[in-house]
Amino acid sequence: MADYNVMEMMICVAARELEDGSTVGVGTGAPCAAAMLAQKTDAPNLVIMFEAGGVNPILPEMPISVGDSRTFYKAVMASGMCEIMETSCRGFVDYTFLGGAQIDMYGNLNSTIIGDDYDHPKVRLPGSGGANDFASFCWRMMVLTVQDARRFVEKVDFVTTPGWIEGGDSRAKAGLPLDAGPYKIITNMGVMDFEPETKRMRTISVSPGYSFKDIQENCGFELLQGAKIVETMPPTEKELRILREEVDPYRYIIGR
Amino acid sequence: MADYNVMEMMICVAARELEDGSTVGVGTGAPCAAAMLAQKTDAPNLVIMFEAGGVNPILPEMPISVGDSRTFYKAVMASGMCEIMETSCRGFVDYTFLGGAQIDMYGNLNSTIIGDDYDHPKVRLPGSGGANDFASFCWRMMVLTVQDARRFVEKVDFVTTPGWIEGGDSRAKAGLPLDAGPYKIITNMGVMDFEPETKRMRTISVSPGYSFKDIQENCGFELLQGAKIVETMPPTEKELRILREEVDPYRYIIGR
Amino acid sequence: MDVIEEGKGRLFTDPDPDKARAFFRKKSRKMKNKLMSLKMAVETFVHDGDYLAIGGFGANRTPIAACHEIVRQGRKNMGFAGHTSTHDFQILSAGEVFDRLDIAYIIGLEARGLSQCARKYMQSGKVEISEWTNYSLAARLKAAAMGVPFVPTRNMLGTDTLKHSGAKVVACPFTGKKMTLQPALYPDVSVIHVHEADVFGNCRIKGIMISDDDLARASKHLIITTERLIPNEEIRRDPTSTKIPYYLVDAVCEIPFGAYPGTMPYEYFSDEDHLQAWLKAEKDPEEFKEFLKRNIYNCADNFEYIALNGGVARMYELRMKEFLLHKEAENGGL
Amino acid sequence: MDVIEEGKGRLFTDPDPDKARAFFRKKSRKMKNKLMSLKMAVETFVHDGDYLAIGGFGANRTPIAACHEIVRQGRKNMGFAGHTSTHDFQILSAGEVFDRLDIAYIIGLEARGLSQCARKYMQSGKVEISEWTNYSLAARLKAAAMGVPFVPTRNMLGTDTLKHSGAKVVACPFTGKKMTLQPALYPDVSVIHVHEADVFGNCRIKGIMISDDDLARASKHLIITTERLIPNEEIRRDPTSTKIPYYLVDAVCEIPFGAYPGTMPYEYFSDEDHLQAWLKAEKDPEEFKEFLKRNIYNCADNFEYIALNGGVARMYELRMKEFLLHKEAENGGL
Repeated sequence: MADYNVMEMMICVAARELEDGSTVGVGTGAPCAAAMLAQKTDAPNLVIMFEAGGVNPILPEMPISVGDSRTFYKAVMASGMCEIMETSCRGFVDYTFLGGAQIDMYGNLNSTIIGDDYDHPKVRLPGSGGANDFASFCWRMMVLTVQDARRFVEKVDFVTTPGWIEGGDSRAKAGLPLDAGPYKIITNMGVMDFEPETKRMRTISVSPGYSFKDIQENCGFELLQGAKIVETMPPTEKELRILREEVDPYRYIIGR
Repeated sequence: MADYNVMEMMICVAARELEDGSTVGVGTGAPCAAAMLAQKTDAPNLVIMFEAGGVNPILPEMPISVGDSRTFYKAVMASGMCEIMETSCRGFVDYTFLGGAQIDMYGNLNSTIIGDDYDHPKVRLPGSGGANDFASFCWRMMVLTVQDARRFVEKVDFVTTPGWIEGGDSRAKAGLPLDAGPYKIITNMGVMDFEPETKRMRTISVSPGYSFKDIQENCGFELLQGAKIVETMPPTEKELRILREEVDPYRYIIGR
Repeated sequence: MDVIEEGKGRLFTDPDPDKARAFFRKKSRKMKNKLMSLKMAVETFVHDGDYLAIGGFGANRTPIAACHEIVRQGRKNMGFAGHTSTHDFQILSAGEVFDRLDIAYIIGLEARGLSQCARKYMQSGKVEISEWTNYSLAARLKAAAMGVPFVPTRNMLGTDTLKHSGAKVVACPFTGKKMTLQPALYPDVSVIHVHEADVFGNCRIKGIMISDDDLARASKHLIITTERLIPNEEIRRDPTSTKIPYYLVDAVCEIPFGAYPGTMPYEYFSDEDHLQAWLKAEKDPEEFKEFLKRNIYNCADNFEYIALNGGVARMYELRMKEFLLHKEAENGGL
Repeated sequence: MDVIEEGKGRLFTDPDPDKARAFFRKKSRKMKNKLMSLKMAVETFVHDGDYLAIGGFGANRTPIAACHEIVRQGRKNMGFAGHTSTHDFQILSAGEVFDRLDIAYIIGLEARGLSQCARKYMQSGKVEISEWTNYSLAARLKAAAMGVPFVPTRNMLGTDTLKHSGAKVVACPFTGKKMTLQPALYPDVSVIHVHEADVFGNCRIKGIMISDDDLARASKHLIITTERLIPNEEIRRDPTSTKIPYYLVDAVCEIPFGAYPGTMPYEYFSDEDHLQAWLKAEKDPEEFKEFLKRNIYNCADNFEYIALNGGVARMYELRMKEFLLHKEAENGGL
């Protein structure tokens, strides 16, 4: 079995979720690495869109910013913020990858403040950026994050970005576009989806070397368990080679 | 005194209304000729905008269509319908010239149907085009038309394009942008403005050879009279020379 | 959201953004070859009963070849968006293609006069209508392109145009001011004529866009006719110039002179003689029937139509006119 | 128009389109020479207390030279629109230029890390805030550009972001669906950095527009910094490429490398070393004070700042990086 680190594991697992011929709205970092890896493995026709306007570039290297010139290098279109977000709202963007300081059992994300007093936060975070927008509009929202009880919390301090809100049909009732929402949560320890009725987070696979118990112990709320929890396929030699040699040769992302 | 025809008279009078350094939204025909004449006489910095997107072209000849390539010949920008209308709505367009099959005492225009039964009109006309839009948004709307009781009617069969609606403050009450509305009506027989309180059409000047009585007799409603009705200055030799030689050498407009 | 006033014009299309999303979700995002004949494109994507919209404006960059093909294939009972629709409207009226219509400007050919045929059809009682304005139709396409059911505008207020439209008036909750809400218009199918496209449907347009950026985005199916194909590499060399991305597009048809007898900016000017021939022919129903047979029904495609009307020699005359070279030749400069 | 839900965030600008119209009515439409130094442009058009917005996005095509000048001139108590505002935000925070803020993304420099200085200022209690998202701020500028008090969107619903914003939720009268209304944002003054402009202010931008088309249209005053001036004749040769027309513009400042140390597409890539030097300097308040003195307060203009940080030689290294020529040199091709 190949040797790999936590970040390499997550990126390889995430890449496999991206269907060939689909569209994905990504930011910088691990999500972009996953999309690039997917293009170079099973999804050569994956279309990458960046929120500041780049559409379907031939990425020569990892962008530093979702607006830098790499994001529209040999692109089919260099557009703008409204173009990308409205295209998403119109239903043209299948996937997005997001992150955040906190996530709850319904996939709601916080990237605004830490602390329970909004006017006097312990820590001020960057805010939504385009996360709320992509999460509202893209059909399937995924999260790539390390499994940690300080991240996976019972109640996020601030709902920056919508998941399934309070579960059940609360997302549709809130008025968000129908049939879109959180899809998979990918961590170093496993993969979670959401139970279709309650929309509660549910473990469906665990990474080699971990058990469901490990995941639950590193999660601040009770996780559901899938009918069958499989073992996550570890990164293949081929995936690792492409990731290391072609996607991130300077190890900006995977080297951390 | 120079010899001139009805159309030449109206175009010359209209051109003088266009202030140097202002913006005007025009269609084809006489309004465009007036704007071109203004640029070549007292308003060299007049900025012409065409509803389909042309901004400040150097018009090499009379356009046939408000979207043809002359309308953005050596323009500073070739944009689109929304750009021009939204620029107007934002308050950047000072003047517009419109026409219509019928006009009433408040400057409301009809270019939709003739007849009193909408579902079975005597005549179907083209409709608003961009007239309703320009009349709603531009600060000062002007009309260039022949004085005729069948055009100047008590009640238009259909209000395609807003004037002062029912007079008084009814235009503001309808919700249209404040302080914009009909400004001058220029005919072969004279020039009308609108009385500030009632917003009723009012004769302020008459063309050489005509009297207020002539205008009233060719108008289907009672016209107010300005405190002082002056004689309209007829076209000058210079205006006629430029109009005939530079603006409309093939006499597409003035030759009719 | 209290409605203060609303028009009684019917909405011929559903402004529901979730229904549009469900449709667009299934639309392919793959960069695949979409080249086909215009005949096949119309057969495949333009159906009786569909709501149709046409790019360009006032016989400028208007996909006339596509209008001929739609008439030639005998489409009927379509909905249609008439925003300064001139020669295209005249052709579609001649074919009695539509039976319901969103009107902004129809029948007229601007400074050229009025189409008798179009007027007659409009007065026949065969067409259900809703009234709008040019900007309102543009705004309706913009709402659809934004993926929302309406956008607010400040036109139409106080007029009968509003009363016969499908718009609604509400008070803005921020300012209390009255706003006209223009409902999103998602055409079933549209045709846009462009300067350059690759085989996947990435398109460039030179000169004014009119509303074609929003139209492309609002349309469920989109047929592109292009003056010429270019390599995808050329698109990628200058992504700033792409106006329509490939994933909006269903068919790419290479149709040189596809806007003739209208103007194609930077290519050829309108053929005013031929447009006058149309207006003249319309005056005699028998003559007009012959005229249509000759110019549309008996033509296999646009090449035959062009050949019939002066061929490439005539196209180069119109090119000369477009670039004002005839004036340079006359005057030694402008 | 019944409001179902509304945020408690304050609106720092008035969305009333009639007030904006009254302002824009007085704005000159003349094509006059607007060339001036950046110093004079900031003195003339950027005032204490004004609401400021900055073009570009995430240190890409961001008018950094203008941010320096605003800090250098000691502007205070401004409002600010923070849509993925990264290095510009860091600079303006260092100068404590603003005291009220529309937030979408701040403090962070994307993949580069977080600004300690910006975070400290944000946690100081000196700044009043309203929460938004990148698209919401873009939509608010779009509403202003359209001349209407709001546009509807489908984001922010169901979140605390909405609760701390100034948006309102209503039911769409066509579909019954909930819509978030984004109130128009008319900045008092904005600065946009472009590739090419003429002396009148007609501008070209290559690559992504981000929201700068709408920002230019929404702004009451607009300062353009440009990599280079071009003749008006060149603008008129290709009017399709004009992104910002001159009548929106108040000042044109020719500032080569005006986006340094950020990226200017097709010109130069970001100077990651210098951006890291900023992040490092921030960690020690005394060192940061010296750093600011050296790089901003003691510099007369952008030429001095550039000279201080490697001069034209460094700019050509960054140009090489922008065009990936370093890779060609390394690998013999990509």
